[in-house]
Amino acid sequence: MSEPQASSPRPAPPARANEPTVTAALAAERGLSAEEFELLRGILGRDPSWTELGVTSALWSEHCSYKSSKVYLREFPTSGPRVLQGPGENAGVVDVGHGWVAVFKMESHNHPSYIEPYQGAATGVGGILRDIFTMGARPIACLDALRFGEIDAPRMRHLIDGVVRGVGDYGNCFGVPTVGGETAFHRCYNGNILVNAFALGVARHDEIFTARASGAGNPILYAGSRTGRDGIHGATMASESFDAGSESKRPPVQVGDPFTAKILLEACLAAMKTGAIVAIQDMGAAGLTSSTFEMAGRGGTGMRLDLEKVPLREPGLSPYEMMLSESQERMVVLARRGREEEVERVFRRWGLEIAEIGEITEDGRALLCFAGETYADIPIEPLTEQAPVYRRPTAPPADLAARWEAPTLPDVGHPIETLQRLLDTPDFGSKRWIWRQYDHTVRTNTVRGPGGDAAVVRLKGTPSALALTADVNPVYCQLDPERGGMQAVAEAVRNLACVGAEPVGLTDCLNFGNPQNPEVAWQLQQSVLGLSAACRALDVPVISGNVSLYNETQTDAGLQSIYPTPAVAMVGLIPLLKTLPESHFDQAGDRIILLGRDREEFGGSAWLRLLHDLEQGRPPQVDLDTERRLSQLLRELIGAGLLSTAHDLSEGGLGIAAAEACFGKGLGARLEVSSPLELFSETQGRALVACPPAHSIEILRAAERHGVPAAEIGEVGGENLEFAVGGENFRAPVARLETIWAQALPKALGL
Amino acid sequence: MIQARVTVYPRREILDPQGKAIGEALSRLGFQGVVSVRAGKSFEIELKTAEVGVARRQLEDMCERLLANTVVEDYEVEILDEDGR
Amino acid sequence: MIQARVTVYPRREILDPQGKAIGEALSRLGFQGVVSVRAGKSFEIELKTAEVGVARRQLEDMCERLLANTVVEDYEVEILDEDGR
Amino acid sequence: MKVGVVVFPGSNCDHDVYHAFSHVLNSETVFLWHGDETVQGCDLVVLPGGFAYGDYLRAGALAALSPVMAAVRRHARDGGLVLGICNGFQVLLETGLLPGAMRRNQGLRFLCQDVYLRVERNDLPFTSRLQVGQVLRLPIAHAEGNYEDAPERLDALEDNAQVVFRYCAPDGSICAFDAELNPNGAARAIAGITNPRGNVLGLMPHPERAAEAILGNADGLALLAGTIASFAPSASPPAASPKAEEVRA
Ligand SMILES: Nc1ncnc2c1ncn2[C@@H]1O[C@H](COP(=O)(O)OP(=O)(O)O)[C@@H](O)[C@H]1O
Ligand SMILES: [Mg+2]
Repeated sequence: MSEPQASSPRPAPPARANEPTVTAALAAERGLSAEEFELLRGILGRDPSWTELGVTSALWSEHCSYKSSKVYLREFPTSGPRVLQGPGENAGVVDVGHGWVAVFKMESHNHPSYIEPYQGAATGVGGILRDIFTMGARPIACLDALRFGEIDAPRMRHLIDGVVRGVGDYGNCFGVPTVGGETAFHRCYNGNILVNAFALGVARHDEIFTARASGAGNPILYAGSRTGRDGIHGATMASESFDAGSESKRPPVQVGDPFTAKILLEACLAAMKTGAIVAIQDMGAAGLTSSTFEMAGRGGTGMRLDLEKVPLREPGLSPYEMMLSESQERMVVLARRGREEEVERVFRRWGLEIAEIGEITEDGRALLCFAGETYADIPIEPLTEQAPVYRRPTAPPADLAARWEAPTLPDVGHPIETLQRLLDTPDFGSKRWIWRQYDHTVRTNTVRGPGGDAAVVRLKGTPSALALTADVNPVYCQLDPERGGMQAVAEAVRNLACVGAEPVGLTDCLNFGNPQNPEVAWQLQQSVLGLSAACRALDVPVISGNVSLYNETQTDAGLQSIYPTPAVAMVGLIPLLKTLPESHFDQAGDRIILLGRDREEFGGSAWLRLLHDLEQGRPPQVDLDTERRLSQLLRELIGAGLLSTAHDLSEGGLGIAAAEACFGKGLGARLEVSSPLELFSETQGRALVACPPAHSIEILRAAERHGVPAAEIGEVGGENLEFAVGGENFRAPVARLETIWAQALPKALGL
Repeated sequence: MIQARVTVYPRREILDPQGKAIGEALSRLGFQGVVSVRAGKSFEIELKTAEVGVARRQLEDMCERLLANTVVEDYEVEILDEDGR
Repeated sequence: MIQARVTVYPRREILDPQGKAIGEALSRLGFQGVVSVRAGKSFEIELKTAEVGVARRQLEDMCERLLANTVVEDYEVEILDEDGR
Repeated sequence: MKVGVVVFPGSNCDHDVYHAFSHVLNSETVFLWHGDETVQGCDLVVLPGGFAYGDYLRAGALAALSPVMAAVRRHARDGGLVLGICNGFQVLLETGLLPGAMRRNQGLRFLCQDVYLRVERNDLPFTSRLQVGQVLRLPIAHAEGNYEDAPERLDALEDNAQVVFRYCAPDGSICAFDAELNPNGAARAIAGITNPRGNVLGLMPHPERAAEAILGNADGLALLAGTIASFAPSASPPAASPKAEEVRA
């Protein structure tokens, strides 16, 4: 940790009657450790005021400072020929050709969604959308990666319904299509669900904006909704106890207002075109504090805020509350002095409030005033740059060896019936009940919506398209966080390859438990190593991301952390969009070819977990070289228009992939497999493709050239899904399987 | 038979985008002197029981469990007499 | 200053899917003897004027022109006294 | 032929409609601002989908009060063409330019999916390139598409042949509420209607989202293209500005 610079002490802001006196104990209440409190006193050369303490505790919170994860994030490869902006801004930026850039990021909103699922999920989507248009990009697609507990767990149906409606209502009203995502269920999330929202925007090269302040004297403008006491982390409690009479209540939940967000988007993009904006930053977590301090910190400037000018929803907010409020749909806009009128006109035209609340200064300090009185006077750079960084002790779980012991395999039984039981789980059942509630066709770019491997949105005005996918298998990560991390990246690349897309970048949400638990710190470290190794091997730069720690809950068995869940969202480029293969069978008579070879791997497999309650064994190997060759092959075959179907093998293995391929168009198929086990093995680096008979030879040759094992294993047609195992034939009508699959989730939800 | 009305409003300190938008629209329509608008839900519920006390307890229970989201909403239960006043 | 409440309900003759769904949900939750549920909207409106008559006319005008869609909805205006009863 | 696409605060299909008319059909297309007092000499005015004013209160209710709607009303009275899509249809209902009202979908959830529509008449400018009985596949995306009116008014609507599109099965057969085929439960499977004069059309599905082969469906193109092709210039006498009461007919 770097030494606090001894800055010339400034007079402390006067203590105030209605404010608590700041002590180490109070600082601890606000989340600052004793050392952190001392560090702050060192930086100030005196005791902090109440407002200074609030601001610092927010800036040094795990969420804003990444103090426990920074050391690991350095592992990520973050550069590449296409990368114009890596981690550190509101979102990453990559070049996608024809003068266009893609801007994307994923964010978690886990705890708020558990408290109030509808508003929690809605404001999660709102937050990530603001991150995108803050950069000057227009959002064109969203993904949502959701992890729920067991459906029968307390409150879980309420949480699922609320989250899905929240994601839907916000995106639908805002007018961005939610084109894909992930939904998983596991008891480890019973008391701590995960809501990770991803957004992708596009802009012209020269339209990108950053949140870097400059130019002493430039006015700081506040635009959008008014400020209320929303989501002030218990601050109200702390301060209220000091003005008698007021009963203290939990801070009000942030409420999303997608309508205001939508006009805020239009106003921001229009205002940016005036050329009168220097920098712009949305108010997300820790609202006015993080937005203004980060802006000034990045630019190495100072600032003065006159907080009495902040537009309020209710009277009587203290400077402390204004700085920490998390009211939604607000932006900080830094304009060029003398041209602020041009900016204000645009916002007013859209019916939005905009007010000048301060200006940029030279002295590198944040001067927070209210009615002329000083409430905080702190050096910005030390606060943002000298934020504590921890390398927490790590330790692998004691029972790791036991976890990795190969599971003793139960009898598969009748392969079709086993498959049918898997299709009947919410885990494998169709997620249409969810994505049918999301507008996934608005903006008229959606070439492939939810339901396949990766979504595809065309880039208007170019021959190109972008592909999107979100993946991670937490059970793999629990058993082996490093392999789990690798697998997440590998599967994402595979999903993109199945629509002929080449990865251009990745964003992640690292959802973990309590980092002060050495086992969790180890999971975090190992997962990042795995993600990074895969990203290097497969040439995928990490351009943005987010860390969510302390995902743990009190259970009878004591504090339980969630399984390590490093969710990955990846964007791919299809330079020349022609006809795409379907993820389902499209034509009777097509030949079915399996790319990749099975190694009978069952560690952490869905078959053992869902049907035998067994989470055992080391997860499947991830051979990154194989993955690279497979995805190159798929892109080549799709580019040459040889495939009518391409669907990757992931959770559930060949059996599930074959069944999913039969749905969609209701076409049957006959596949030959060596053993019933082969249907449920989860060996990585494989994909199922189908093609007109005439193309089969060419595809097998291409596979050989790329060193990818390939075999023709069957044919599309008929009403049945049929497996020929050795001499035996097992079959079931596709219609029956599809009904079971389509009903599984609604049935489990009791609808 | 008891006629009751349950009214559910966003908690005072919580943002009410609907009420805000409606208030602005009313001013645009030329209605002067609209100080504030809060937008909530209203449920008219008919119950078999004849006992007011029972009904009230039942209705409050309904609010806690379904009709209101007490994290963000307050509710109010009124028992109406026959002619629904 | 006048506190008023406007309640807007789907017309009796028009079926009310929301009310129906809520009624069913309540029975599923084990509430006995729920005969019927109608789901409507409630608006709490604060007006500058002090004259009840003026306020009432204004509020009815608001309903006709904005708050209710008289094709499918009925409305009701109540003036509440200071303590909002 | 000049097309005007109205932009309300919260419209979110305005760019989509603009793209379809301007880039796909190469017709002169402009945006009309909700605060405008005229339709700037447009021949066809399109009210696009979205959530105008957030659809707070009722879908379309707040948008119906915008100044531009008074101009649209005059445009319609003078025989000009008006096309309301999804939220635009809801605005037309709230404005009283078309009869009836929308309620929340039967299942009380937002629905985004394809539906099948049967064309009920092709003697309108909007349907000039469609056949009676023809079945179109178009996407819907709405939470309030459950069309409703008093029974006698519905009868009148039928008697005047004002129903232009109905939700149907792929084979064209009409079904009352069906979770897939008429998923919002619209009365008499009504998906689109016109005014007695036939120059105002409102429909819930989105033809502009099905106007390009690359998106996998171009069934909507005939409707949009036909509307332009069939256009006959409207004589526009000096328009009297509407009285306040008119704003909610
Ligand atoms: N929460 C969600 N929102 C939108 N789409 C979803 C969601 N959950 C699942 N989907 C869609 O359902 C399909 C199957 O999901 P999944 O089984 O996770 O795919 P895969 O196994 O190929 O990653 C994908 O197309 C995905 O986009
Ligand atoms: Mg996949």
